[in-house]
Amino acid sequence: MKQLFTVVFLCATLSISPGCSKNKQTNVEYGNENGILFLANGTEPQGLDPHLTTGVPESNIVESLMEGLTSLHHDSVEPRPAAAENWTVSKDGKRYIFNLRKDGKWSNGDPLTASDFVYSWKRALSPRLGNHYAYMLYHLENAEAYHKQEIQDFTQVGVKALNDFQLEVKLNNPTFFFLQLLSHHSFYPVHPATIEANGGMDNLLSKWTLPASYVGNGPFVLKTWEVNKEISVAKNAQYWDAANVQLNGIHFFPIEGEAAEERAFRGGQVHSTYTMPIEKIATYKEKHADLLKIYPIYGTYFYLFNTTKPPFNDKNVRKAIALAIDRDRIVSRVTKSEEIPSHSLAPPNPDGYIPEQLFEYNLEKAQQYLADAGYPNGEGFPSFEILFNTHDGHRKIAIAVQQMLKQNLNIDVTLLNQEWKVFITTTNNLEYDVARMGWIGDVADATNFFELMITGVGNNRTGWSNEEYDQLMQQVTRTNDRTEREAIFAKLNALLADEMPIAPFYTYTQKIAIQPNVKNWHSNVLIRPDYKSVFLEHVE
Amino acid sequence: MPLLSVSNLTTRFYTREGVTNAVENVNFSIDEGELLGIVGESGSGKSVACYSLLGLVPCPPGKIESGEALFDGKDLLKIGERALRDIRGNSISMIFQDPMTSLNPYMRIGDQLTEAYRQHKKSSKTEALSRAIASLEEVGIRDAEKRINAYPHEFSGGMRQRVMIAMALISEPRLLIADEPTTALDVTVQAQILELLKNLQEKRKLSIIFISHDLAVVSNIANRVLVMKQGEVVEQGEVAQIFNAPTHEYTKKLISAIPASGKPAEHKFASSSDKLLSVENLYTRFNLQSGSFFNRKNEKLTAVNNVSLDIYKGEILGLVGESGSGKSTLGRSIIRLIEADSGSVRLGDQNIRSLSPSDLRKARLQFQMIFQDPFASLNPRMTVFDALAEPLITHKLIDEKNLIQTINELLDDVGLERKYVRKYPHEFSGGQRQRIAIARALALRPKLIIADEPVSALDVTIQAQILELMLSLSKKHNLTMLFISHDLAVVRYICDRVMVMQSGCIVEQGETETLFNSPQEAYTQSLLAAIPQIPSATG
Amino acid sequence: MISSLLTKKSQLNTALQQYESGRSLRQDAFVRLKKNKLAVFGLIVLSLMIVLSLLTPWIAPYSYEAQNLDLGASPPSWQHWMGTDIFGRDQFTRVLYGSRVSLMVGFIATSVALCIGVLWGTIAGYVGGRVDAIMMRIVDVLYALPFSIFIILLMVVFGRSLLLLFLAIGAVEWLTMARIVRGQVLNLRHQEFVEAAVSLGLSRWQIMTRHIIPNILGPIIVYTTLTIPSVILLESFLSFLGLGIQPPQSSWGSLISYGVETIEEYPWLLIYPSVVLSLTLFALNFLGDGLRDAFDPRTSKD
Amino acid sequence: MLRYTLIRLLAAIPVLFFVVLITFTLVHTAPGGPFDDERKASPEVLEGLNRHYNLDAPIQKQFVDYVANLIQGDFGPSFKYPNRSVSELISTGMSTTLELGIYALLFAMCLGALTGIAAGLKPNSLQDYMPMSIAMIGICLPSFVMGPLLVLLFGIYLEWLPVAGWGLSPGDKLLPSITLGAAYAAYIARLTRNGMLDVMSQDYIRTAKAKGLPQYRVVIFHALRGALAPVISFAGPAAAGLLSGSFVVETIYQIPGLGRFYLQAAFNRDYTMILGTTIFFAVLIIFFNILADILLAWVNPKLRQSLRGNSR
Repeated sequence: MKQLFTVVFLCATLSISPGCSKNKQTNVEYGNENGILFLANGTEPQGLDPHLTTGVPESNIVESLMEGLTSLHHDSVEPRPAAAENWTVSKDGKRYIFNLRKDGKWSNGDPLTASDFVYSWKRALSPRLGNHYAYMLYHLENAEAYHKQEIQDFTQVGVKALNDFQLEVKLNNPTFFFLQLLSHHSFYPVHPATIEANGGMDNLLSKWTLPASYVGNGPFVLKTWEVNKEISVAKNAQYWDAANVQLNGIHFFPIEGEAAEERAFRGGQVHSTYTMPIEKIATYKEKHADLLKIYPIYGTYFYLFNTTKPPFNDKNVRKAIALAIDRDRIVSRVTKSEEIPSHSLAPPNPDGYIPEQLFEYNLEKAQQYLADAGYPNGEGFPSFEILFNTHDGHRKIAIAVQQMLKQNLNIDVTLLNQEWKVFITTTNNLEYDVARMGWIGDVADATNFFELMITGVGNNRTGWSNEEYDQLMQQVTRTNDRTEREAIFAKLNALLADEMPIAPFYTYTQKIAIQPNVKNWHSNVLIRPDYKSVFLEHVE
Repeated sequence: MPLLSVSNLTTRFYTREGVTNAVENVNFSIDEGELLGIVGESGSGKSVACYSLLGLVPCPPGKIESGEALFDGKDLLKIGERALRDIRGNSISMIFQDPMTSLNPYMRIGDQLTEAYRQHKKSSKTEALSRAIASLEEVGIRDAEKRINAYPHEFSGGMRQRVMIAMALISEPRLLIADEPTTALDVTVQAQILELLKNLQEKRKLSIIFISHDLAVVSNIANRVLVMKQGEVVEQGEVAQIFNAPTHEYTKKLISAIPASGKPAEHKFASSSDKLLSVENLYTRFNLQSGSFFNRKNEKLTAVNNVSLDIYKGEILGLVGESGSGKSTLGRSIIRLIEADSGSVRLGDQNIRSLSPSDLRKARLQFQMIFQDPFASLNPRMTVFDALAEPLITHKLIDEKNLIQTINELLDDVGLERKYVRKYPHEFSGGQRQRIAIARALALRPKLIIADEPVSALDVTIQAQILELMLSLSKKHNLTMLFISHDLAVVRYICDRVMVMQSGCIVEQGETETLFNSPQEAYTQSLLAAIPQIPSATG
Repeated sequence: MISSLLTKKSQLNTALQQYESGRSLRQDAFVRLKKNKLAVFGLIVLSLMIVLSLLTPWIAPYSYEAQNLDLGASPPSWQHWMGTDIFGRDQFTRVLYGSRVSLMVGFIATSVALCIGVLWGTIAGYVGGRVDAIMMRIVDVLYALPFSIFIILLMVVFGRSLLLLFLAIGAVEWLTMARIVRGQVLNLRHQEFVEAAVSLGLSRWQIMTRHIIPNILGPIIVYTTLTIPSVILLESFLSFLGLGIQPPQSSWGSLISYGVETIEEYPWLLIYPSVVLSLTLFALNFLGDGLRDAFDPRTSKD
Repeated sequence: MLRYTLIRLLAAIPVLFFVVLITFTLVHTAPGGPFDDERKASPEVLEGLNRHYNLDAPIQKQFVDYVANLIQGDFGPSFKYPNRSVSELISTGMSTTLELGIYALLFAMCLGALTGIAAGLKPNSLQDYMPMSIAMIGICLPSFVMGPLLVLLFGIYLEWLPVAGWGLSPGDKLLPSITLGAAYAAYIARLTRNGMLDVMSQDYIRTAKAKGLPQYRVVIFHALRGALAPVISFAGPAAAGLLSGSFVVETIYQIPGLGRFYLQAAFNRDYTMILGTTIFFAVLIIFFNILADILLAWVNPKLRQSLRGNSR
């Protein structure tokens, strides 16, 4: 009897355990042989429509499928010719004429023409499409009015096809970073015939981005898209620079959770992770330094003060807190990923502008500011709440800040984490005391950050308002002169340091684990991948 | 040489509460073709003794300590499980008390019949099947070929017991151990099964060990009787000898506990004009489609069908009938534990059926009920004191000071010691519990008591005591009682007047002796004929 | 009425001192429980946990939020028996404080489930008919809501507080309780002692509170001991999703879910809270099993 | 039986209606909308989107419209993934989740029933304590702990099994099924053990033994059906719980199942997706409960007959 059960039990156990062997190649091994790159890519992309996507995972894929008039140099993020072979700029910097490549083609073989761009930008500005990034095109003449339906006639907007291969663009202001802006996906062209075949220009629910109908102009073309499983792209033979594209394809895996990604990396499922768990970084540095890549990116981590609410309506309080936070310790002990402590809203510009550091971690000063605000040694200071959205990293920083404020200023702080959508609503409605926020630039220009603090703009979630600041922001758009711009930036920076509506913490870094045989993987501050040059070195 | 001879058998149970001697040093033997009866009250070890022989005592906690059981020259207690398995169901078969639970509800009876046969005789499936059909026919199941594919629940209780017998006999055993085979059955069915067993025994020269708590039944069927008490055999001998000249006190007690059928009821009801309760044209129907899974039929079942009856003050009215005849439903409908569909129930000048819920609650102190199962009718979480005090306090019949005194008097009335008042029901025996239940019913000094099979769950000796108690109480307090029972002997003993119920209708009624001596209806006659006769009557 | 009976009870008991007192089924069950070694082990472990969690503020060697960033995560040592987490906070202290939250969640949320479930199930089962049908349909609807998601939605919608956590978990867990209780009540409703109570003229409410609920206490207690662990696990699950308690407070669930992330680097951050949680769950389960055996009618007869 | 099933199915409709109503109210009262994000969309964009998704209508009208579409089988478009409809997303994730659930349930059933039977045959022996203690560990270890542990052990250190994926390489379905099924296996083991103890003390087992049947016949033919009855009634809700609780496992092993959608939808405020998946899971739960009841009836001939009786 007993034996019988033992036998049955053993059989059952054996039947569910598999042929435990390593006879199957891992993804990485397969990819190395076939020139296919496997990448972990964060969340499932919301969509691949360049005019509708907002997130980094989406843009990572779109970058492989589409190309704008310009593209960015993979290290310096200098704009360089892409769909446009060259261009001319008028003296006042407000009128551009782009000469398109004669050999530019869509992935279905159709020629890429200037009117395609006109159509595309019209679509991007179409009021009914619901393009979150429509404001990026507001630099064009009358674009804002068209998007806000103040004018109906698109021909009044500053873009015009002079002929098949010449595009004329008129701007409101001499926009310093316009060429860089053109490499952003909101300026990408879409294939008009495909769009029209899938419900027209402003069909939000269009299915044209599915593999069956996708037409792009980038180095790769969409092959498969299995939701929550993988997206694969293959080399686009029609691409003008196809000869220099070395990969045969890329597979993007939506993997949520840093730990899961890292396991997938170690298990040979992907060549590269999308990000890294903090705890693993030390281990990698110690044991697998060749696999780890950390580089700064154009983004800042900061805390918002609700300047409409006491005690944070007092700038002394805000400054006291900002000065009592030891950024070095946070970076070295908590976030641990070589982040650069930051004392200004805007991170250093890749083109050389470096914001001046106007304050530092200084306990005495911090305590002085607090005393000035009427709370000597933190006495009588009301307990307040630090709000952050649910994420392990934010949680850790908040815990550390809580303790620092307690020790340095004798202030009691409670923590509150909210799920993302709730968090966004709470901060939008100014229903918080202090909240965590972060910003990553769309283009490598400081205005991208400074415009966050303009009175009343949607992204200004502090309630802070300063007339001088707003005027300076008006000024900076009107000039293309580098020194003049940097002078204004300095003033803006000084204003922020004096008023401290936000407390900057550090400049973000990107950290990934990547197989050493992935060559030409360039890291740039805007995290714009350049898949064209990447190749996989043969491994034995 | 006897077929089976058991000597010095001792079986003990080692439980968490301690060691119990279930069977202590038992000796007996049975010859070929003999029918041996084993009598004893519940817990006397009669079943355990037989289970020990076949290795069916659950172990642990049971353990056979010593003894010898020679069957065909082999000692059953020593030969081991594998050899025992060849004997079980082959040369020694068993049938059990409750045919409802002893058949596997998940298997067709055909499969249950054939599997043992195929196991022991290594026969083919078709052969086993034809054997099964034959043995079903032998035990009197008609359409055996069709019914062989039925499940146990599709048979009535008596038929199931027949199936059990067929199953036991299919491999032609030499010894059949029947463990209380008729206890769960109605009297008429019991008579049929006994008849069947007797016929089979004669036809097949079968040896049977017949275990029962009912001395009358045993004496009816057995050649020899073994009386057991607390694990020990106190007396054994020929049936006539045991009855006519019992030597052991306990045997005497058992015999005297059989309600003497000849004894006339001494109790006479006062005057026919003194009507206490009058029921007219009462109907109670159950809707069988009401979603419950366990109803057999689909239409409305009329459990009480146009019943009219009167009960007079001081009278004990008997209500007899087989299970399912609606007698309990009638009792409950009268006091509105079940809502009747139509008819009237008048108690004095009150129409009980038209009372509002709160009036009904107040009126309830006039009529009380005594239930069948003394284990289920007392709230296990209440002490005797609480159980008795609750009705008194609910109806505000008593002030605090007199409470203890009143309860003490109640306990005296039912013959329970006063010191037990703070104990819980599970610490009492069945008989004591029924006394508590009676005391609770008496506490409110009701005008009418409905006693629903108050003694049928009790051992015979206890049964006699309780009946005695009820008679004396009814005299003392001049109680009026509706006494519901399936046991005609009991009814004859205690009741002044008897009504016979069949399928919801009253078929016959009359004064007890008149009805027993000259029953008019065929149904009543068959009921009377089924009462087991004790040997002095059979000779 | 009942309360008056209860207040008099003590006086009565003194008056009844002269009589032999009996052992109730509950006392019997406790005696049987005491013979079950595993259950006694469970009871001891559980009591220890509860005592420790109550005494935490006095016995914890460190403050649960005091950081030592320079120390960082350090393995167990004499100063820190269970090591420290990445902020240099004493893990032992945090496990102790975590026990307060986890046990509180376990007991309070279970009590919420218990109260609603018992009341709901008893009323549905005893009153029966249309009331029963409607009440059980409501249970059906809530049952059909995928429950983990339902809790997440509740937490997301109404924000997070310890109180809400209790309510949300309790609100989900009461369904099974109600069903179990109803089933038991349906069985009991036709027992003769309930009929006897009706025939004694007791009101529905009296019957429910005095006769029915005391008699289903056994299964309720048993189910309660099984609900507590599942509630504790549910809290840890919510912590895993980041929906549990707010830092710097700790619960076993949150400690474990952070521990999982660093399992290779700082294994002690996972092991200690896991062991403590498992020990508690083991204890509760053993106790539950023991209670079930102790209350089992088959072992309690004769 | 057929009629019984039909009645149960019909009774599910009002249940589903209230499920929709409750969920609809919940998601619409939740703070934050589907289009709120770090980069605040301009009022013009928001207005357009709201109009597009019928979010500018009064809430009652939205509900009526939703239900009206639902009756026609239209779950609407996903807010988060505009190029996919909810029904499309559900149907892609559904098969994976179902497959995972079935494997996990099978694993739980086989392992649980076997250990339960073994333990139940010899209560209070080593054969009882050993597997039951392991079962306890199965209950105590939450899946989010067990998952990573299994991956580390079998995927990374031993390199026996893939660390993630579903149907991409052989054996990658094993770890997720075990992780998901473990707790249920433990429960089933306990249920089976208790069921065995119950059944083995029944009268008809004594009858079977008295017939001289060998023990395997007693266990397999006589005891098992009765002992598994509680397991079956547990399996209904368990299957439902398993499916709707699968998102942890799906996240750990990157399985493209519905559970992940569900969680994402809740966090994204993807109203239609939340409702669609809730309805889907509710239907599953109801379905599995009905299935369990029918199975129970199939196992128990007495129940079977009364169901048939009802249909007459």
